[in-house]
Amino acid sequence: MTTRSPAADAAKREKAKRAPAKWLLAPAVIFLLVWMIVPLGMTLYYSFRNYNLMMPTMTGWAGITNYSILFTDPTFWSALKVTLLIVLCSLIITVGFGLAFALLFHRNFFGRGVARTLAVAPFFVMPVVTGLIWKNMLFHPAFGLLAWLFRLFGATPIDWLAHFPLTSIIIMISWEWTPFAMLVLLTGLQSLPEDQLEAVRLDGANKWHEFRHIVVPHLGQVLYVVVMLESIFFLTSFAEIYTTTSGGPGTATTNLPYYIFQGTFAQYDIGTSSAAAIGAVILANIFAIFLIRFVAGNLNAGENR
Amino acid sequence: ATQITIATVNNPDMQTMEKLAPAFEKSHPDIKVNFVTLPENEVRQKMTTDIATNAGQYDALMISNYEVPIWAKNGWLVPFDNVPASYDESDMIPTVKKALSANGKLYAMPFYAESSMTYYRKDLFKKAGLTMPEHPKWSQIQQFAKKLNDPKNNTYGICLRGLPGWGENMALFSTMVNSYGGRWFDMNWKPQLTSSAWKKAATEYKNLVTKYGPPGVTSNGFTESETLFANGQCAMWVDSTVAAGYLSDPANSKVAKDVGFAQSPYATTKKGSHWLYSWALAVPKSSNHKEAAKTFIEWATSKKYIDLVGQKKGWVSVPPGTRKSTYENAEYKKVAPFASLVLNAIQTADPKDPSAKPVPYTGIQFVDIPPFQAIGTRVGQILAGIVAGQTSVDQGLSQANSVTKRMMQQAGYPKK
Amino acid sequence: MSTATRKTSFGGIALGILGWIVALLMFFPIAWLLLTSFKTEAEAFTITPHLFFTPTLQSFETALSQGGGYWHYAWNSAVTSVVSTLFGLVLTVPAAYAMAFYPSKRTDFTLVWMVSTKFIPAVGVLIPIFLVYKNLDLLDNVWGLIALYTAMNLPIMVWMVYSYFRDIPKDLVEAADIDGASMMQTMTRVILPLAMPGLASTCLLALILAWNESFWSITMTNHSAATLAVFIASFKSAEGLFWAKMSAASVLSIAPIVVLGWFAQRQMVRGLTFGAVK
Amino acid sequence: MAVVELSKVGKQYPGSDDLAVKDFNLVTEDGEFVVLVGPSGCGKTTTMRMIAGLEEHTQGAIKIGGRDVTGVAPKDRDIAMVFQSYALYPHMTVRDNMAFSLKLKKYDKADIKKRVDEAAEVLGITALLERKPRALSGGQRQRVALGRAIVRQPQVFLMDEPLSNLDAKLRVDMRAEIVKLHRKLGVTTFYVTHDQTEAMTMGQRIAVMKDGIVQQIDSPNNLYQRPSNVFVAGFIGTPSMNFLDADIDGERATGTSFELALDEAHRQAAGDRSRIRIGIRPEHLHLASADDSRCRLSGAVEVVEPLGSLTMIQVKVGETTLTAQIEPHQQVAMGDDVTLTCAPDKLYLFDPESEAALIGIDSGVADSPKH
Amino acid sequence: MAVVELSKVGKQYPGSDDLAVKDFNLVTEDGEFVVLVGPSGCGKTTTMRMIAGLEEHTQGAIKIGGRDVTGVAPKDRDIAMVFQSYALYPHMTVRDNMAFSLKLKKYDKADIKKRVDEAAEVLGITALLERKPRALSGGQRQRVALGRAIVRQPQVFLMDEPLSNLDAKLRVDMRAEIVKLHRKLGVTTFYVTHDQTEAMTMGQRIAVMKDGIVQQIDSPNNLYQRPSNVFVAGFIGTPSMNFLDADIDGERATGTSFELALDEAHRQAAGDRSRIRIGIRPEHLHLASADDSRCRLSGAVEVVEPLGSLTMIQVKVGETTLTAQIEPHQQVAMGDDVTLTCAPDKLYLFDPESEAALIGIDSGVADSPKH
Ligand SMILES: Nc1ncnc2c1ncn2[C@@H]1O[C@H](COP(=O)(O)OP(=O)(O)OP(=O)(O)O)[C@@H](O)[C@H]1O
Ligand SMILES: Nc1ncnc2c1ncn2[C@@H]1O[C@H](COP(=O)(O)OP(=O)(O)OP(=O)(O)O)[C@@H](O)[C@H]1O
Ligand SMILES: [Mg+2]
Ligand SMILES: [Mg+2]
Repeated sequence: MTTRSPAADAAKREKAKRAPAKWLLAPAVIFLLVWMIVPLGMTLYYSFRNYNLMMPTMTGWAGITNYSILFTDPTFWSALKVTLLIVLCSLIITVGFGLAFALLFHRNFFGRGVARTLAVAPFFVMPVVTGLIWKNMLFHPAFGLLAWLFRLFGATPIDWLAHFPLTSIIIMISWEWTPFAMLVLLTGLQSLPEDQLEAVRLDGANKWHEFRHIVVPHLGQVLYVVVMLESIFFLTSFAEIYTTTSGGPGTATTNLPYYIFQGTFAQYDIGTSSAAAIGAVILANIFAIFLIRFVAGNLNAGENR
Repeated sequence: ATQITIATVNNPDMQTMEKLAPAFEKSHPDIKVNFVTLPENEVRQKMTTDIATNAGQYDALMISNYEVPIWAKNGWLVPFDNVPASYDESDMIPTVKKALSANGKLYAMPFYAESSMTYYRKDLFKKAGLTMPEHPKWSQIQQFAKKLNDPKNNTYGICLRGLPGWGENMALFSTMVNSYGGRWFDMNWKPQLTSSAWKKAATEYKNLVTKYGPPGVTSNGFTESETLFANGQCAMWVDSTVAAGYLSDPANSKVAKDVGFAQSPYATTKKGSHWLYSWALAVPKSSNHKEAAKTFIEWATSKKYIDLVGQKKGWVSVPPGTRKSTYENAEYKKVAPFASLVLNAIQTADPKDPSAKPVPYTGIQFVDIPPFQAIGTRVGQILAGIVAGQTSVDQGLSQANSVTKRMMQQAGYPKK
Repeated sequence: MSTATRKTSFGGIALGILGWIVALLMFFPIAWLLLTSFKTEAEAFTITPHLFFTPTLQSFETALSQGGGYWHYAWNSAVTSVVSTLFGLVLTVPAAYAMAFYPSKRTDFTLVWMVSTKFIPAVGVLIPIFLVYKNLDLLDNVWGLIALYTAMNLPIMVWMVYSYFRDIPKDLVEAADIDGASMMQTMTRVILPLAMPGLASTCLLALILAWNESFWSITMTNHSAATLAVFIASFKSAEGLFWAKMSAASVLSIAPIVVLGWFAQRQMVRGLTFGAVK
Repeated sequence: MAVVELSKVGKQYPGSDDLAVKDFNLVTEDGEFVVLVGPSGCGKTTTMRMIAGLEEHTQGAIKIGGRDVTGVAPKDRDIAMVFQSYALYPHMTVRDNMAFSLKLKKYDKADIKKRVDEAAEVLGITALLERKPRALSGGQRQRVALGRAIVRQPQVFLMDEPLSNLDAKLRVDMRAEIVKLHRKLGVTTFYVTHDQTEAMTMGQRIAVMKDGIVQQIDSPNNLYQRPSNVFVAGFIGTPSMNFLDADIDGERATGTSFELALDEAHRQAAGDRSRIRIGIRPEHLHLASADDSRCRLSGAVEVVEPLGSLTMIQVKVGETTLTAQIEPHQQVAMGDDVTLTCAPDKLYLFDPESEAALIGIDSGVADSPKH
Repeated sequence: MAVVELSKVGKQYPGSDDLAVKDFNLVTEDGEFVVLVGPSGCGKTTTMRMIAGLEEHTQGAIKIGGRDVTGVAPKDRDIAMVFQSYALYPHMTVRDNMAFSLKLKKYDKADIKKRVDEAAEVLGITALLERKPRALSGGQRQRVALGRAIVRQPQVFLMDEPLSNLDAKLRVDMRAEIVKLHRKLGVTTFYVTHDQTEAMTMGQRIAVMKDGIVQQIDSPNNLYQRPSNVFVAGFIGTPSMNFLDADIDGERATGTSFELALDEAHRQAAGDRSRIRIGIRPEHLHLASADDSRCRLSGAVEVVEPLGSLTMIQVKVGETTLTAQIEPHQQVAMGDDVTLTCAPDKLYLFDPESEAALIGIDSGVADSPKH
């Protein structure tokens, strides 16, 4: 017989109780593990190799050459900046508008169902099509609708993609993703316990207080999901850039994914691209940790048990 | 039956080929043809990944004279050694054939070929009392553009490619640089982008497109410019010779009657002032059906095929620039008043001697080395940045120069 | 005096109007696309937009027959997105359940790890995955694409479902425990119904992401497994600008998912307030 | 500090055919303490919610401080409410929960702290101030909910069973504190409880509801002594009143195995009815001593419940089971045959048809001034 | 139908320093009805949750039916529980809520229907069966929660304040129904309540807890008559016992403005202590008639609470305020000076230091056999 402290015993039992949970978790974890570890491992490996698709003869270990090439490339750093700009601006816009729209569509008004349906539609549109619509039909300085509007009011049409390339990209991304934020937040609003709202109203809260002190904390968890997911997509946004500006003019809209893309498909330099991919992963993880530490700390309070 | 898969670019000529493929299948019942048709960039990516990783998904590839020599050198392509006599290799336009060969062997069959030339609106010129010389200079072009620019009525002086890309704005711009006496590299592979020829060309180019060009020029590639011209919004346009047929076809073009043709403009030298480009079909080493693929390619690039297109689609639509016989064909000459101009351009474009100064590379509007695609793309973006006013000409070019230097180093140049 | 009519106050009406303005603005680009798809090429490509024109189905006819036919791509899109979403769900629900209701110290880490895998840009792992697929003979294979999409969406699905599960009061799970429900039964009969709106949004998201994915489908398929993203891509050609045709193709490509989305979003915002917990 | 007026107030929940509350009429005095009682589901909470404005009344009108509050948002009614379901803010600590309304009103920080600390002290939750609600027991949560209301000085207090989850001792303390608070602030208060003692001791007036309809609004003593009908008589008082149907036979009322003498007042009240319903409270039934022949009910003891300070017995008299409250020292066992007696002036009479009261009792105790 | 054994069971919540429950020892009899009482936050719910397996006990061992259930999942313990927070399934109708456990056990459809209908009948919620919980009043929800438990025949019932939101009358009915059910099924039951009457009438044994520690487990009568310490004495009985500290002076105990005679038994119990704490229940204090000089407490009346069947008064005796229960007809007014008396055999004595009981009372009433 071993003598263990009862508390340790309880902890063990607690663990035993969670045992089936492990089995529930296992399939997803294993699947992802295989899916991510293998390519990631290969990427890591290539990042230390000389590997250019167009130059099959150039092989062998590269040491940290790929990384040094990467870090001395000013475009890499500007891509980093562009990436962060896209993420931050789009996040602020989509979450802000998403929240506002969610609150708006949470209210009852005439034809709300239809209006909501129309408002969420952009999210269902393929990014490629989004690019086509905006580039050709809206932003186009000659044939675009915006240009027409400008002319209508006597202004000179703006060549959006040339003169405000990053803004244009952010506008497109935000157009696409605001409905997503709205939809998720709306779902979150549905589960807000009515009695808390009532309590806060009796406590003399106006709409803003209600929103600030009850709705936002309650939405905390959901908001967190939105921020997290959107960060993912914004960090890796590609199709919008690819179909409209192709990273330009100059490198104004070259973000990290597009940078890697160019490395892979213009230079065919898998080695350096892999190094950049590893860089992206590291950036992403910094981002994730930041989100989890800081954002979660503030927002997680809404949990409801 | 043997199934062969062909990766092609979705240009109109290739689409015609896809539509006519059943005729081939009928005459070759043991071969079935599948097409993977995608835009140029996508298909190039797919083909490169496939061939470089030896995945063997495709049996025939539609590639250009940029890839052919490089890929051939990498040992990725199967040479066309014993072409049947009926194919009549000697009918091929020599410059094109040369551009598709490496080490004296032909590695791809030209499907079509193009050079560049100047399109202009005869009606507008006439109204303004101007005449387009047979072989205009860039300075003349500028004067014309200035006179003809009329944004109020949605007519612009000149349309030029502004869309970044090594095959887009850089194709045109490289020919401009060449004609100003510039070159990409000196004989030691040192980038020459800060030379005065580059600066002059860039200033001229920027001047033209920003002052007399349509708005949003940085998103105009070949396609967009062609549409603009066909829509009657450009007084002039310097671009590929393939557009000639399209613009002369009233079905597509509002200006079919009024389109005029001239040689590509030059500045200080005519060398390298017009490009040479060809889409050609090649068979990758990784293919499992090389013979069937060759059979198909030989059919698709044959005289017979050209005749077939002529019959089915009309003679304006036949793939141009590959065979001398096409240009001798009376029917073609009838519908293509530009034929001799085009033939001349193609025949005089010499990739081996693209610049007034000596160069270590082949290629007029590109440099036929692996890293060029990336360099061209990046420099193209910088050029767009210059046009968009993000950077000055000097700054942009020096940035482009250092980018080029970096990439050349990365790719191991200068080679011993 | 009945007071039940208070709801139609001035502020209410103003907000209603605002709601409609928002809806119309957001939808406008799509409406424009739709409009364009019914125009002729000439009408589509004009400096002054045509609002009134005789609609024609011509563009749709061309679009439908392009590249071996629309339906082939649509079918592939449907299969890959639906099946990958189902696979995702099967993997997600148990995992999220375990994390939400049996959290351990590692739960947070697991979540972060899962999500961090999503931060890798697709191009970064393209060559490795391409090589793996080549060796497994999964190139241009619907199942290969499904596996890819499942993996691609899994972290997101887990994360979302997890957060919805966390919203469910724990005492309901306890009540089910006491009622003798097995883990499975608790999940299917208590948790899932309660998390229904959340699950619906998650599935919809996964479906949309899979449907709209273009990078992988373009690089990993040729024809037999090609999805609508490839179909759309084939319209970007050097042939000239055919806005009407392109619009028609775009409309055809987004229509199924938009329609589905509309139905689903009604389901997800159906509203479910917890009246049971004191 | 406001008069609340309910006139013909009614509520129909959407999707329901019946009215949850019907024709509620009440004008409070300024600073009055009104208790609502009634069976579960009778509409107490609904009434409170209508006063608070959380639920639109579908009929009638509500005035607070003379102002018609129809359409006035809850926050503008200046009302504090203790919710039956607590409705604590899960993401805030106990302190923040309590301080929240004050913060919204931009009270001084120090003032807020003082008030919250005071209230917490009174409620015995000082030690819990920094916890989140989920780490509290049921009773602790309830006290926080109460605390959230009492830190304020609203026009009206609404308390929906605020003490239901507290133990007897704490409850008595809390009761005293609420009364003290009410005395201090003089805020008009509506108080729902199902605890008779609470209702009787706290309420200046008590409204007895049944199925959404107010049966009687009156002072506690009046309710006890002169209930308006059988329902109120049965509802007020624990254990509840015993009812016997009897035939009137001159001076006596007789039924199966019992016989009761009626005094003059009762005979008059009964009028010319030949059948009558008699109500007797358990505390007025005694084990018959010697031979008090005027009022006699005999039967077998069915249940004996010793409660310490007294013993409850149930005796089967005819078809009815009567509850009686006897002294603990009176030894009775199950199955014993006993005879119960009751003073004639402790009998309540009702009309058996309409169930309306005919006569009550007069214990001679007037309502003591309250609060 | 199972013996529940708790030996030295304790619980520490993570993140908390104190034990919520400590050293809980109890072996039930098969089919026993055990009531847990104690102040809010004393650990009643925690104890129930540990028995149910919803909360891991961090100390000691729990056996159900002889089997150590440590680590056994709640669903395998065959326990039915009424949650203090109801925990109804919001997406199910009342019927489905109640039928859920039976459906899981694959009962016959007809059987399920029968049972649910029966239980609903008993609980008076038949009309609500097709509603969703959110359309119910507080008391109705609570009855559904109760119904969900009673449709089953588990090994153990755990009921956490199942009647707290019901009115007195319904409560009495429900109480009777639970007792009847218990009698019928003989299921071992743990029952938390803060209602004294409930505890006293229903419990075969009552466990009195304070701060996580069990103070006494005993039959209701024993708790009333022989509480083990001051806390239990004060906790059991409403209104609660009065305490007076006194000096022992031969046969008498004296304090500020009072003097009590001690009988032999009490003197012996007090031993050689010179100071003693005396406990007197309100119901044992009477207004002094004539000159019963053996036991006398005088002071001014501070509060008069007429409760109908009796009147509660508070009298300031020295520094202490005593509560006394008098007959309603005894007219006393606030401010009156009165003298109270108490029979010597009704005095409880405690050690003032340890607060342990020295002697209780003997009302002569034995616990009646229950259930
Ligand atoms: N999740 C928790 N974390 C930390 N402390 C807790 C938690 N739940 C309860 N407690 C504390 O444990 C103690 C016992 O709580 P428990 O719920 O058992 O009380 P209770 O006897 O049921 O009280 P009540 O009658 O008020 O319901 C309380 O002081 C409470 O604050
Ligand atoms: N949201 C609702 N929809 C439909 N009916 C409802 C709703 N809320 C309450 N009811 C019904 O209205 C009646 C009155 O409910 P209310 O909550 O006012 O009762 P209550 O007097 O507070 O009861 P309790 O003492 O049980 O809390 C009940 O029959 C209840 O079932
Ligand atoms: Mg209620
Ligand atoms: Mg509790």
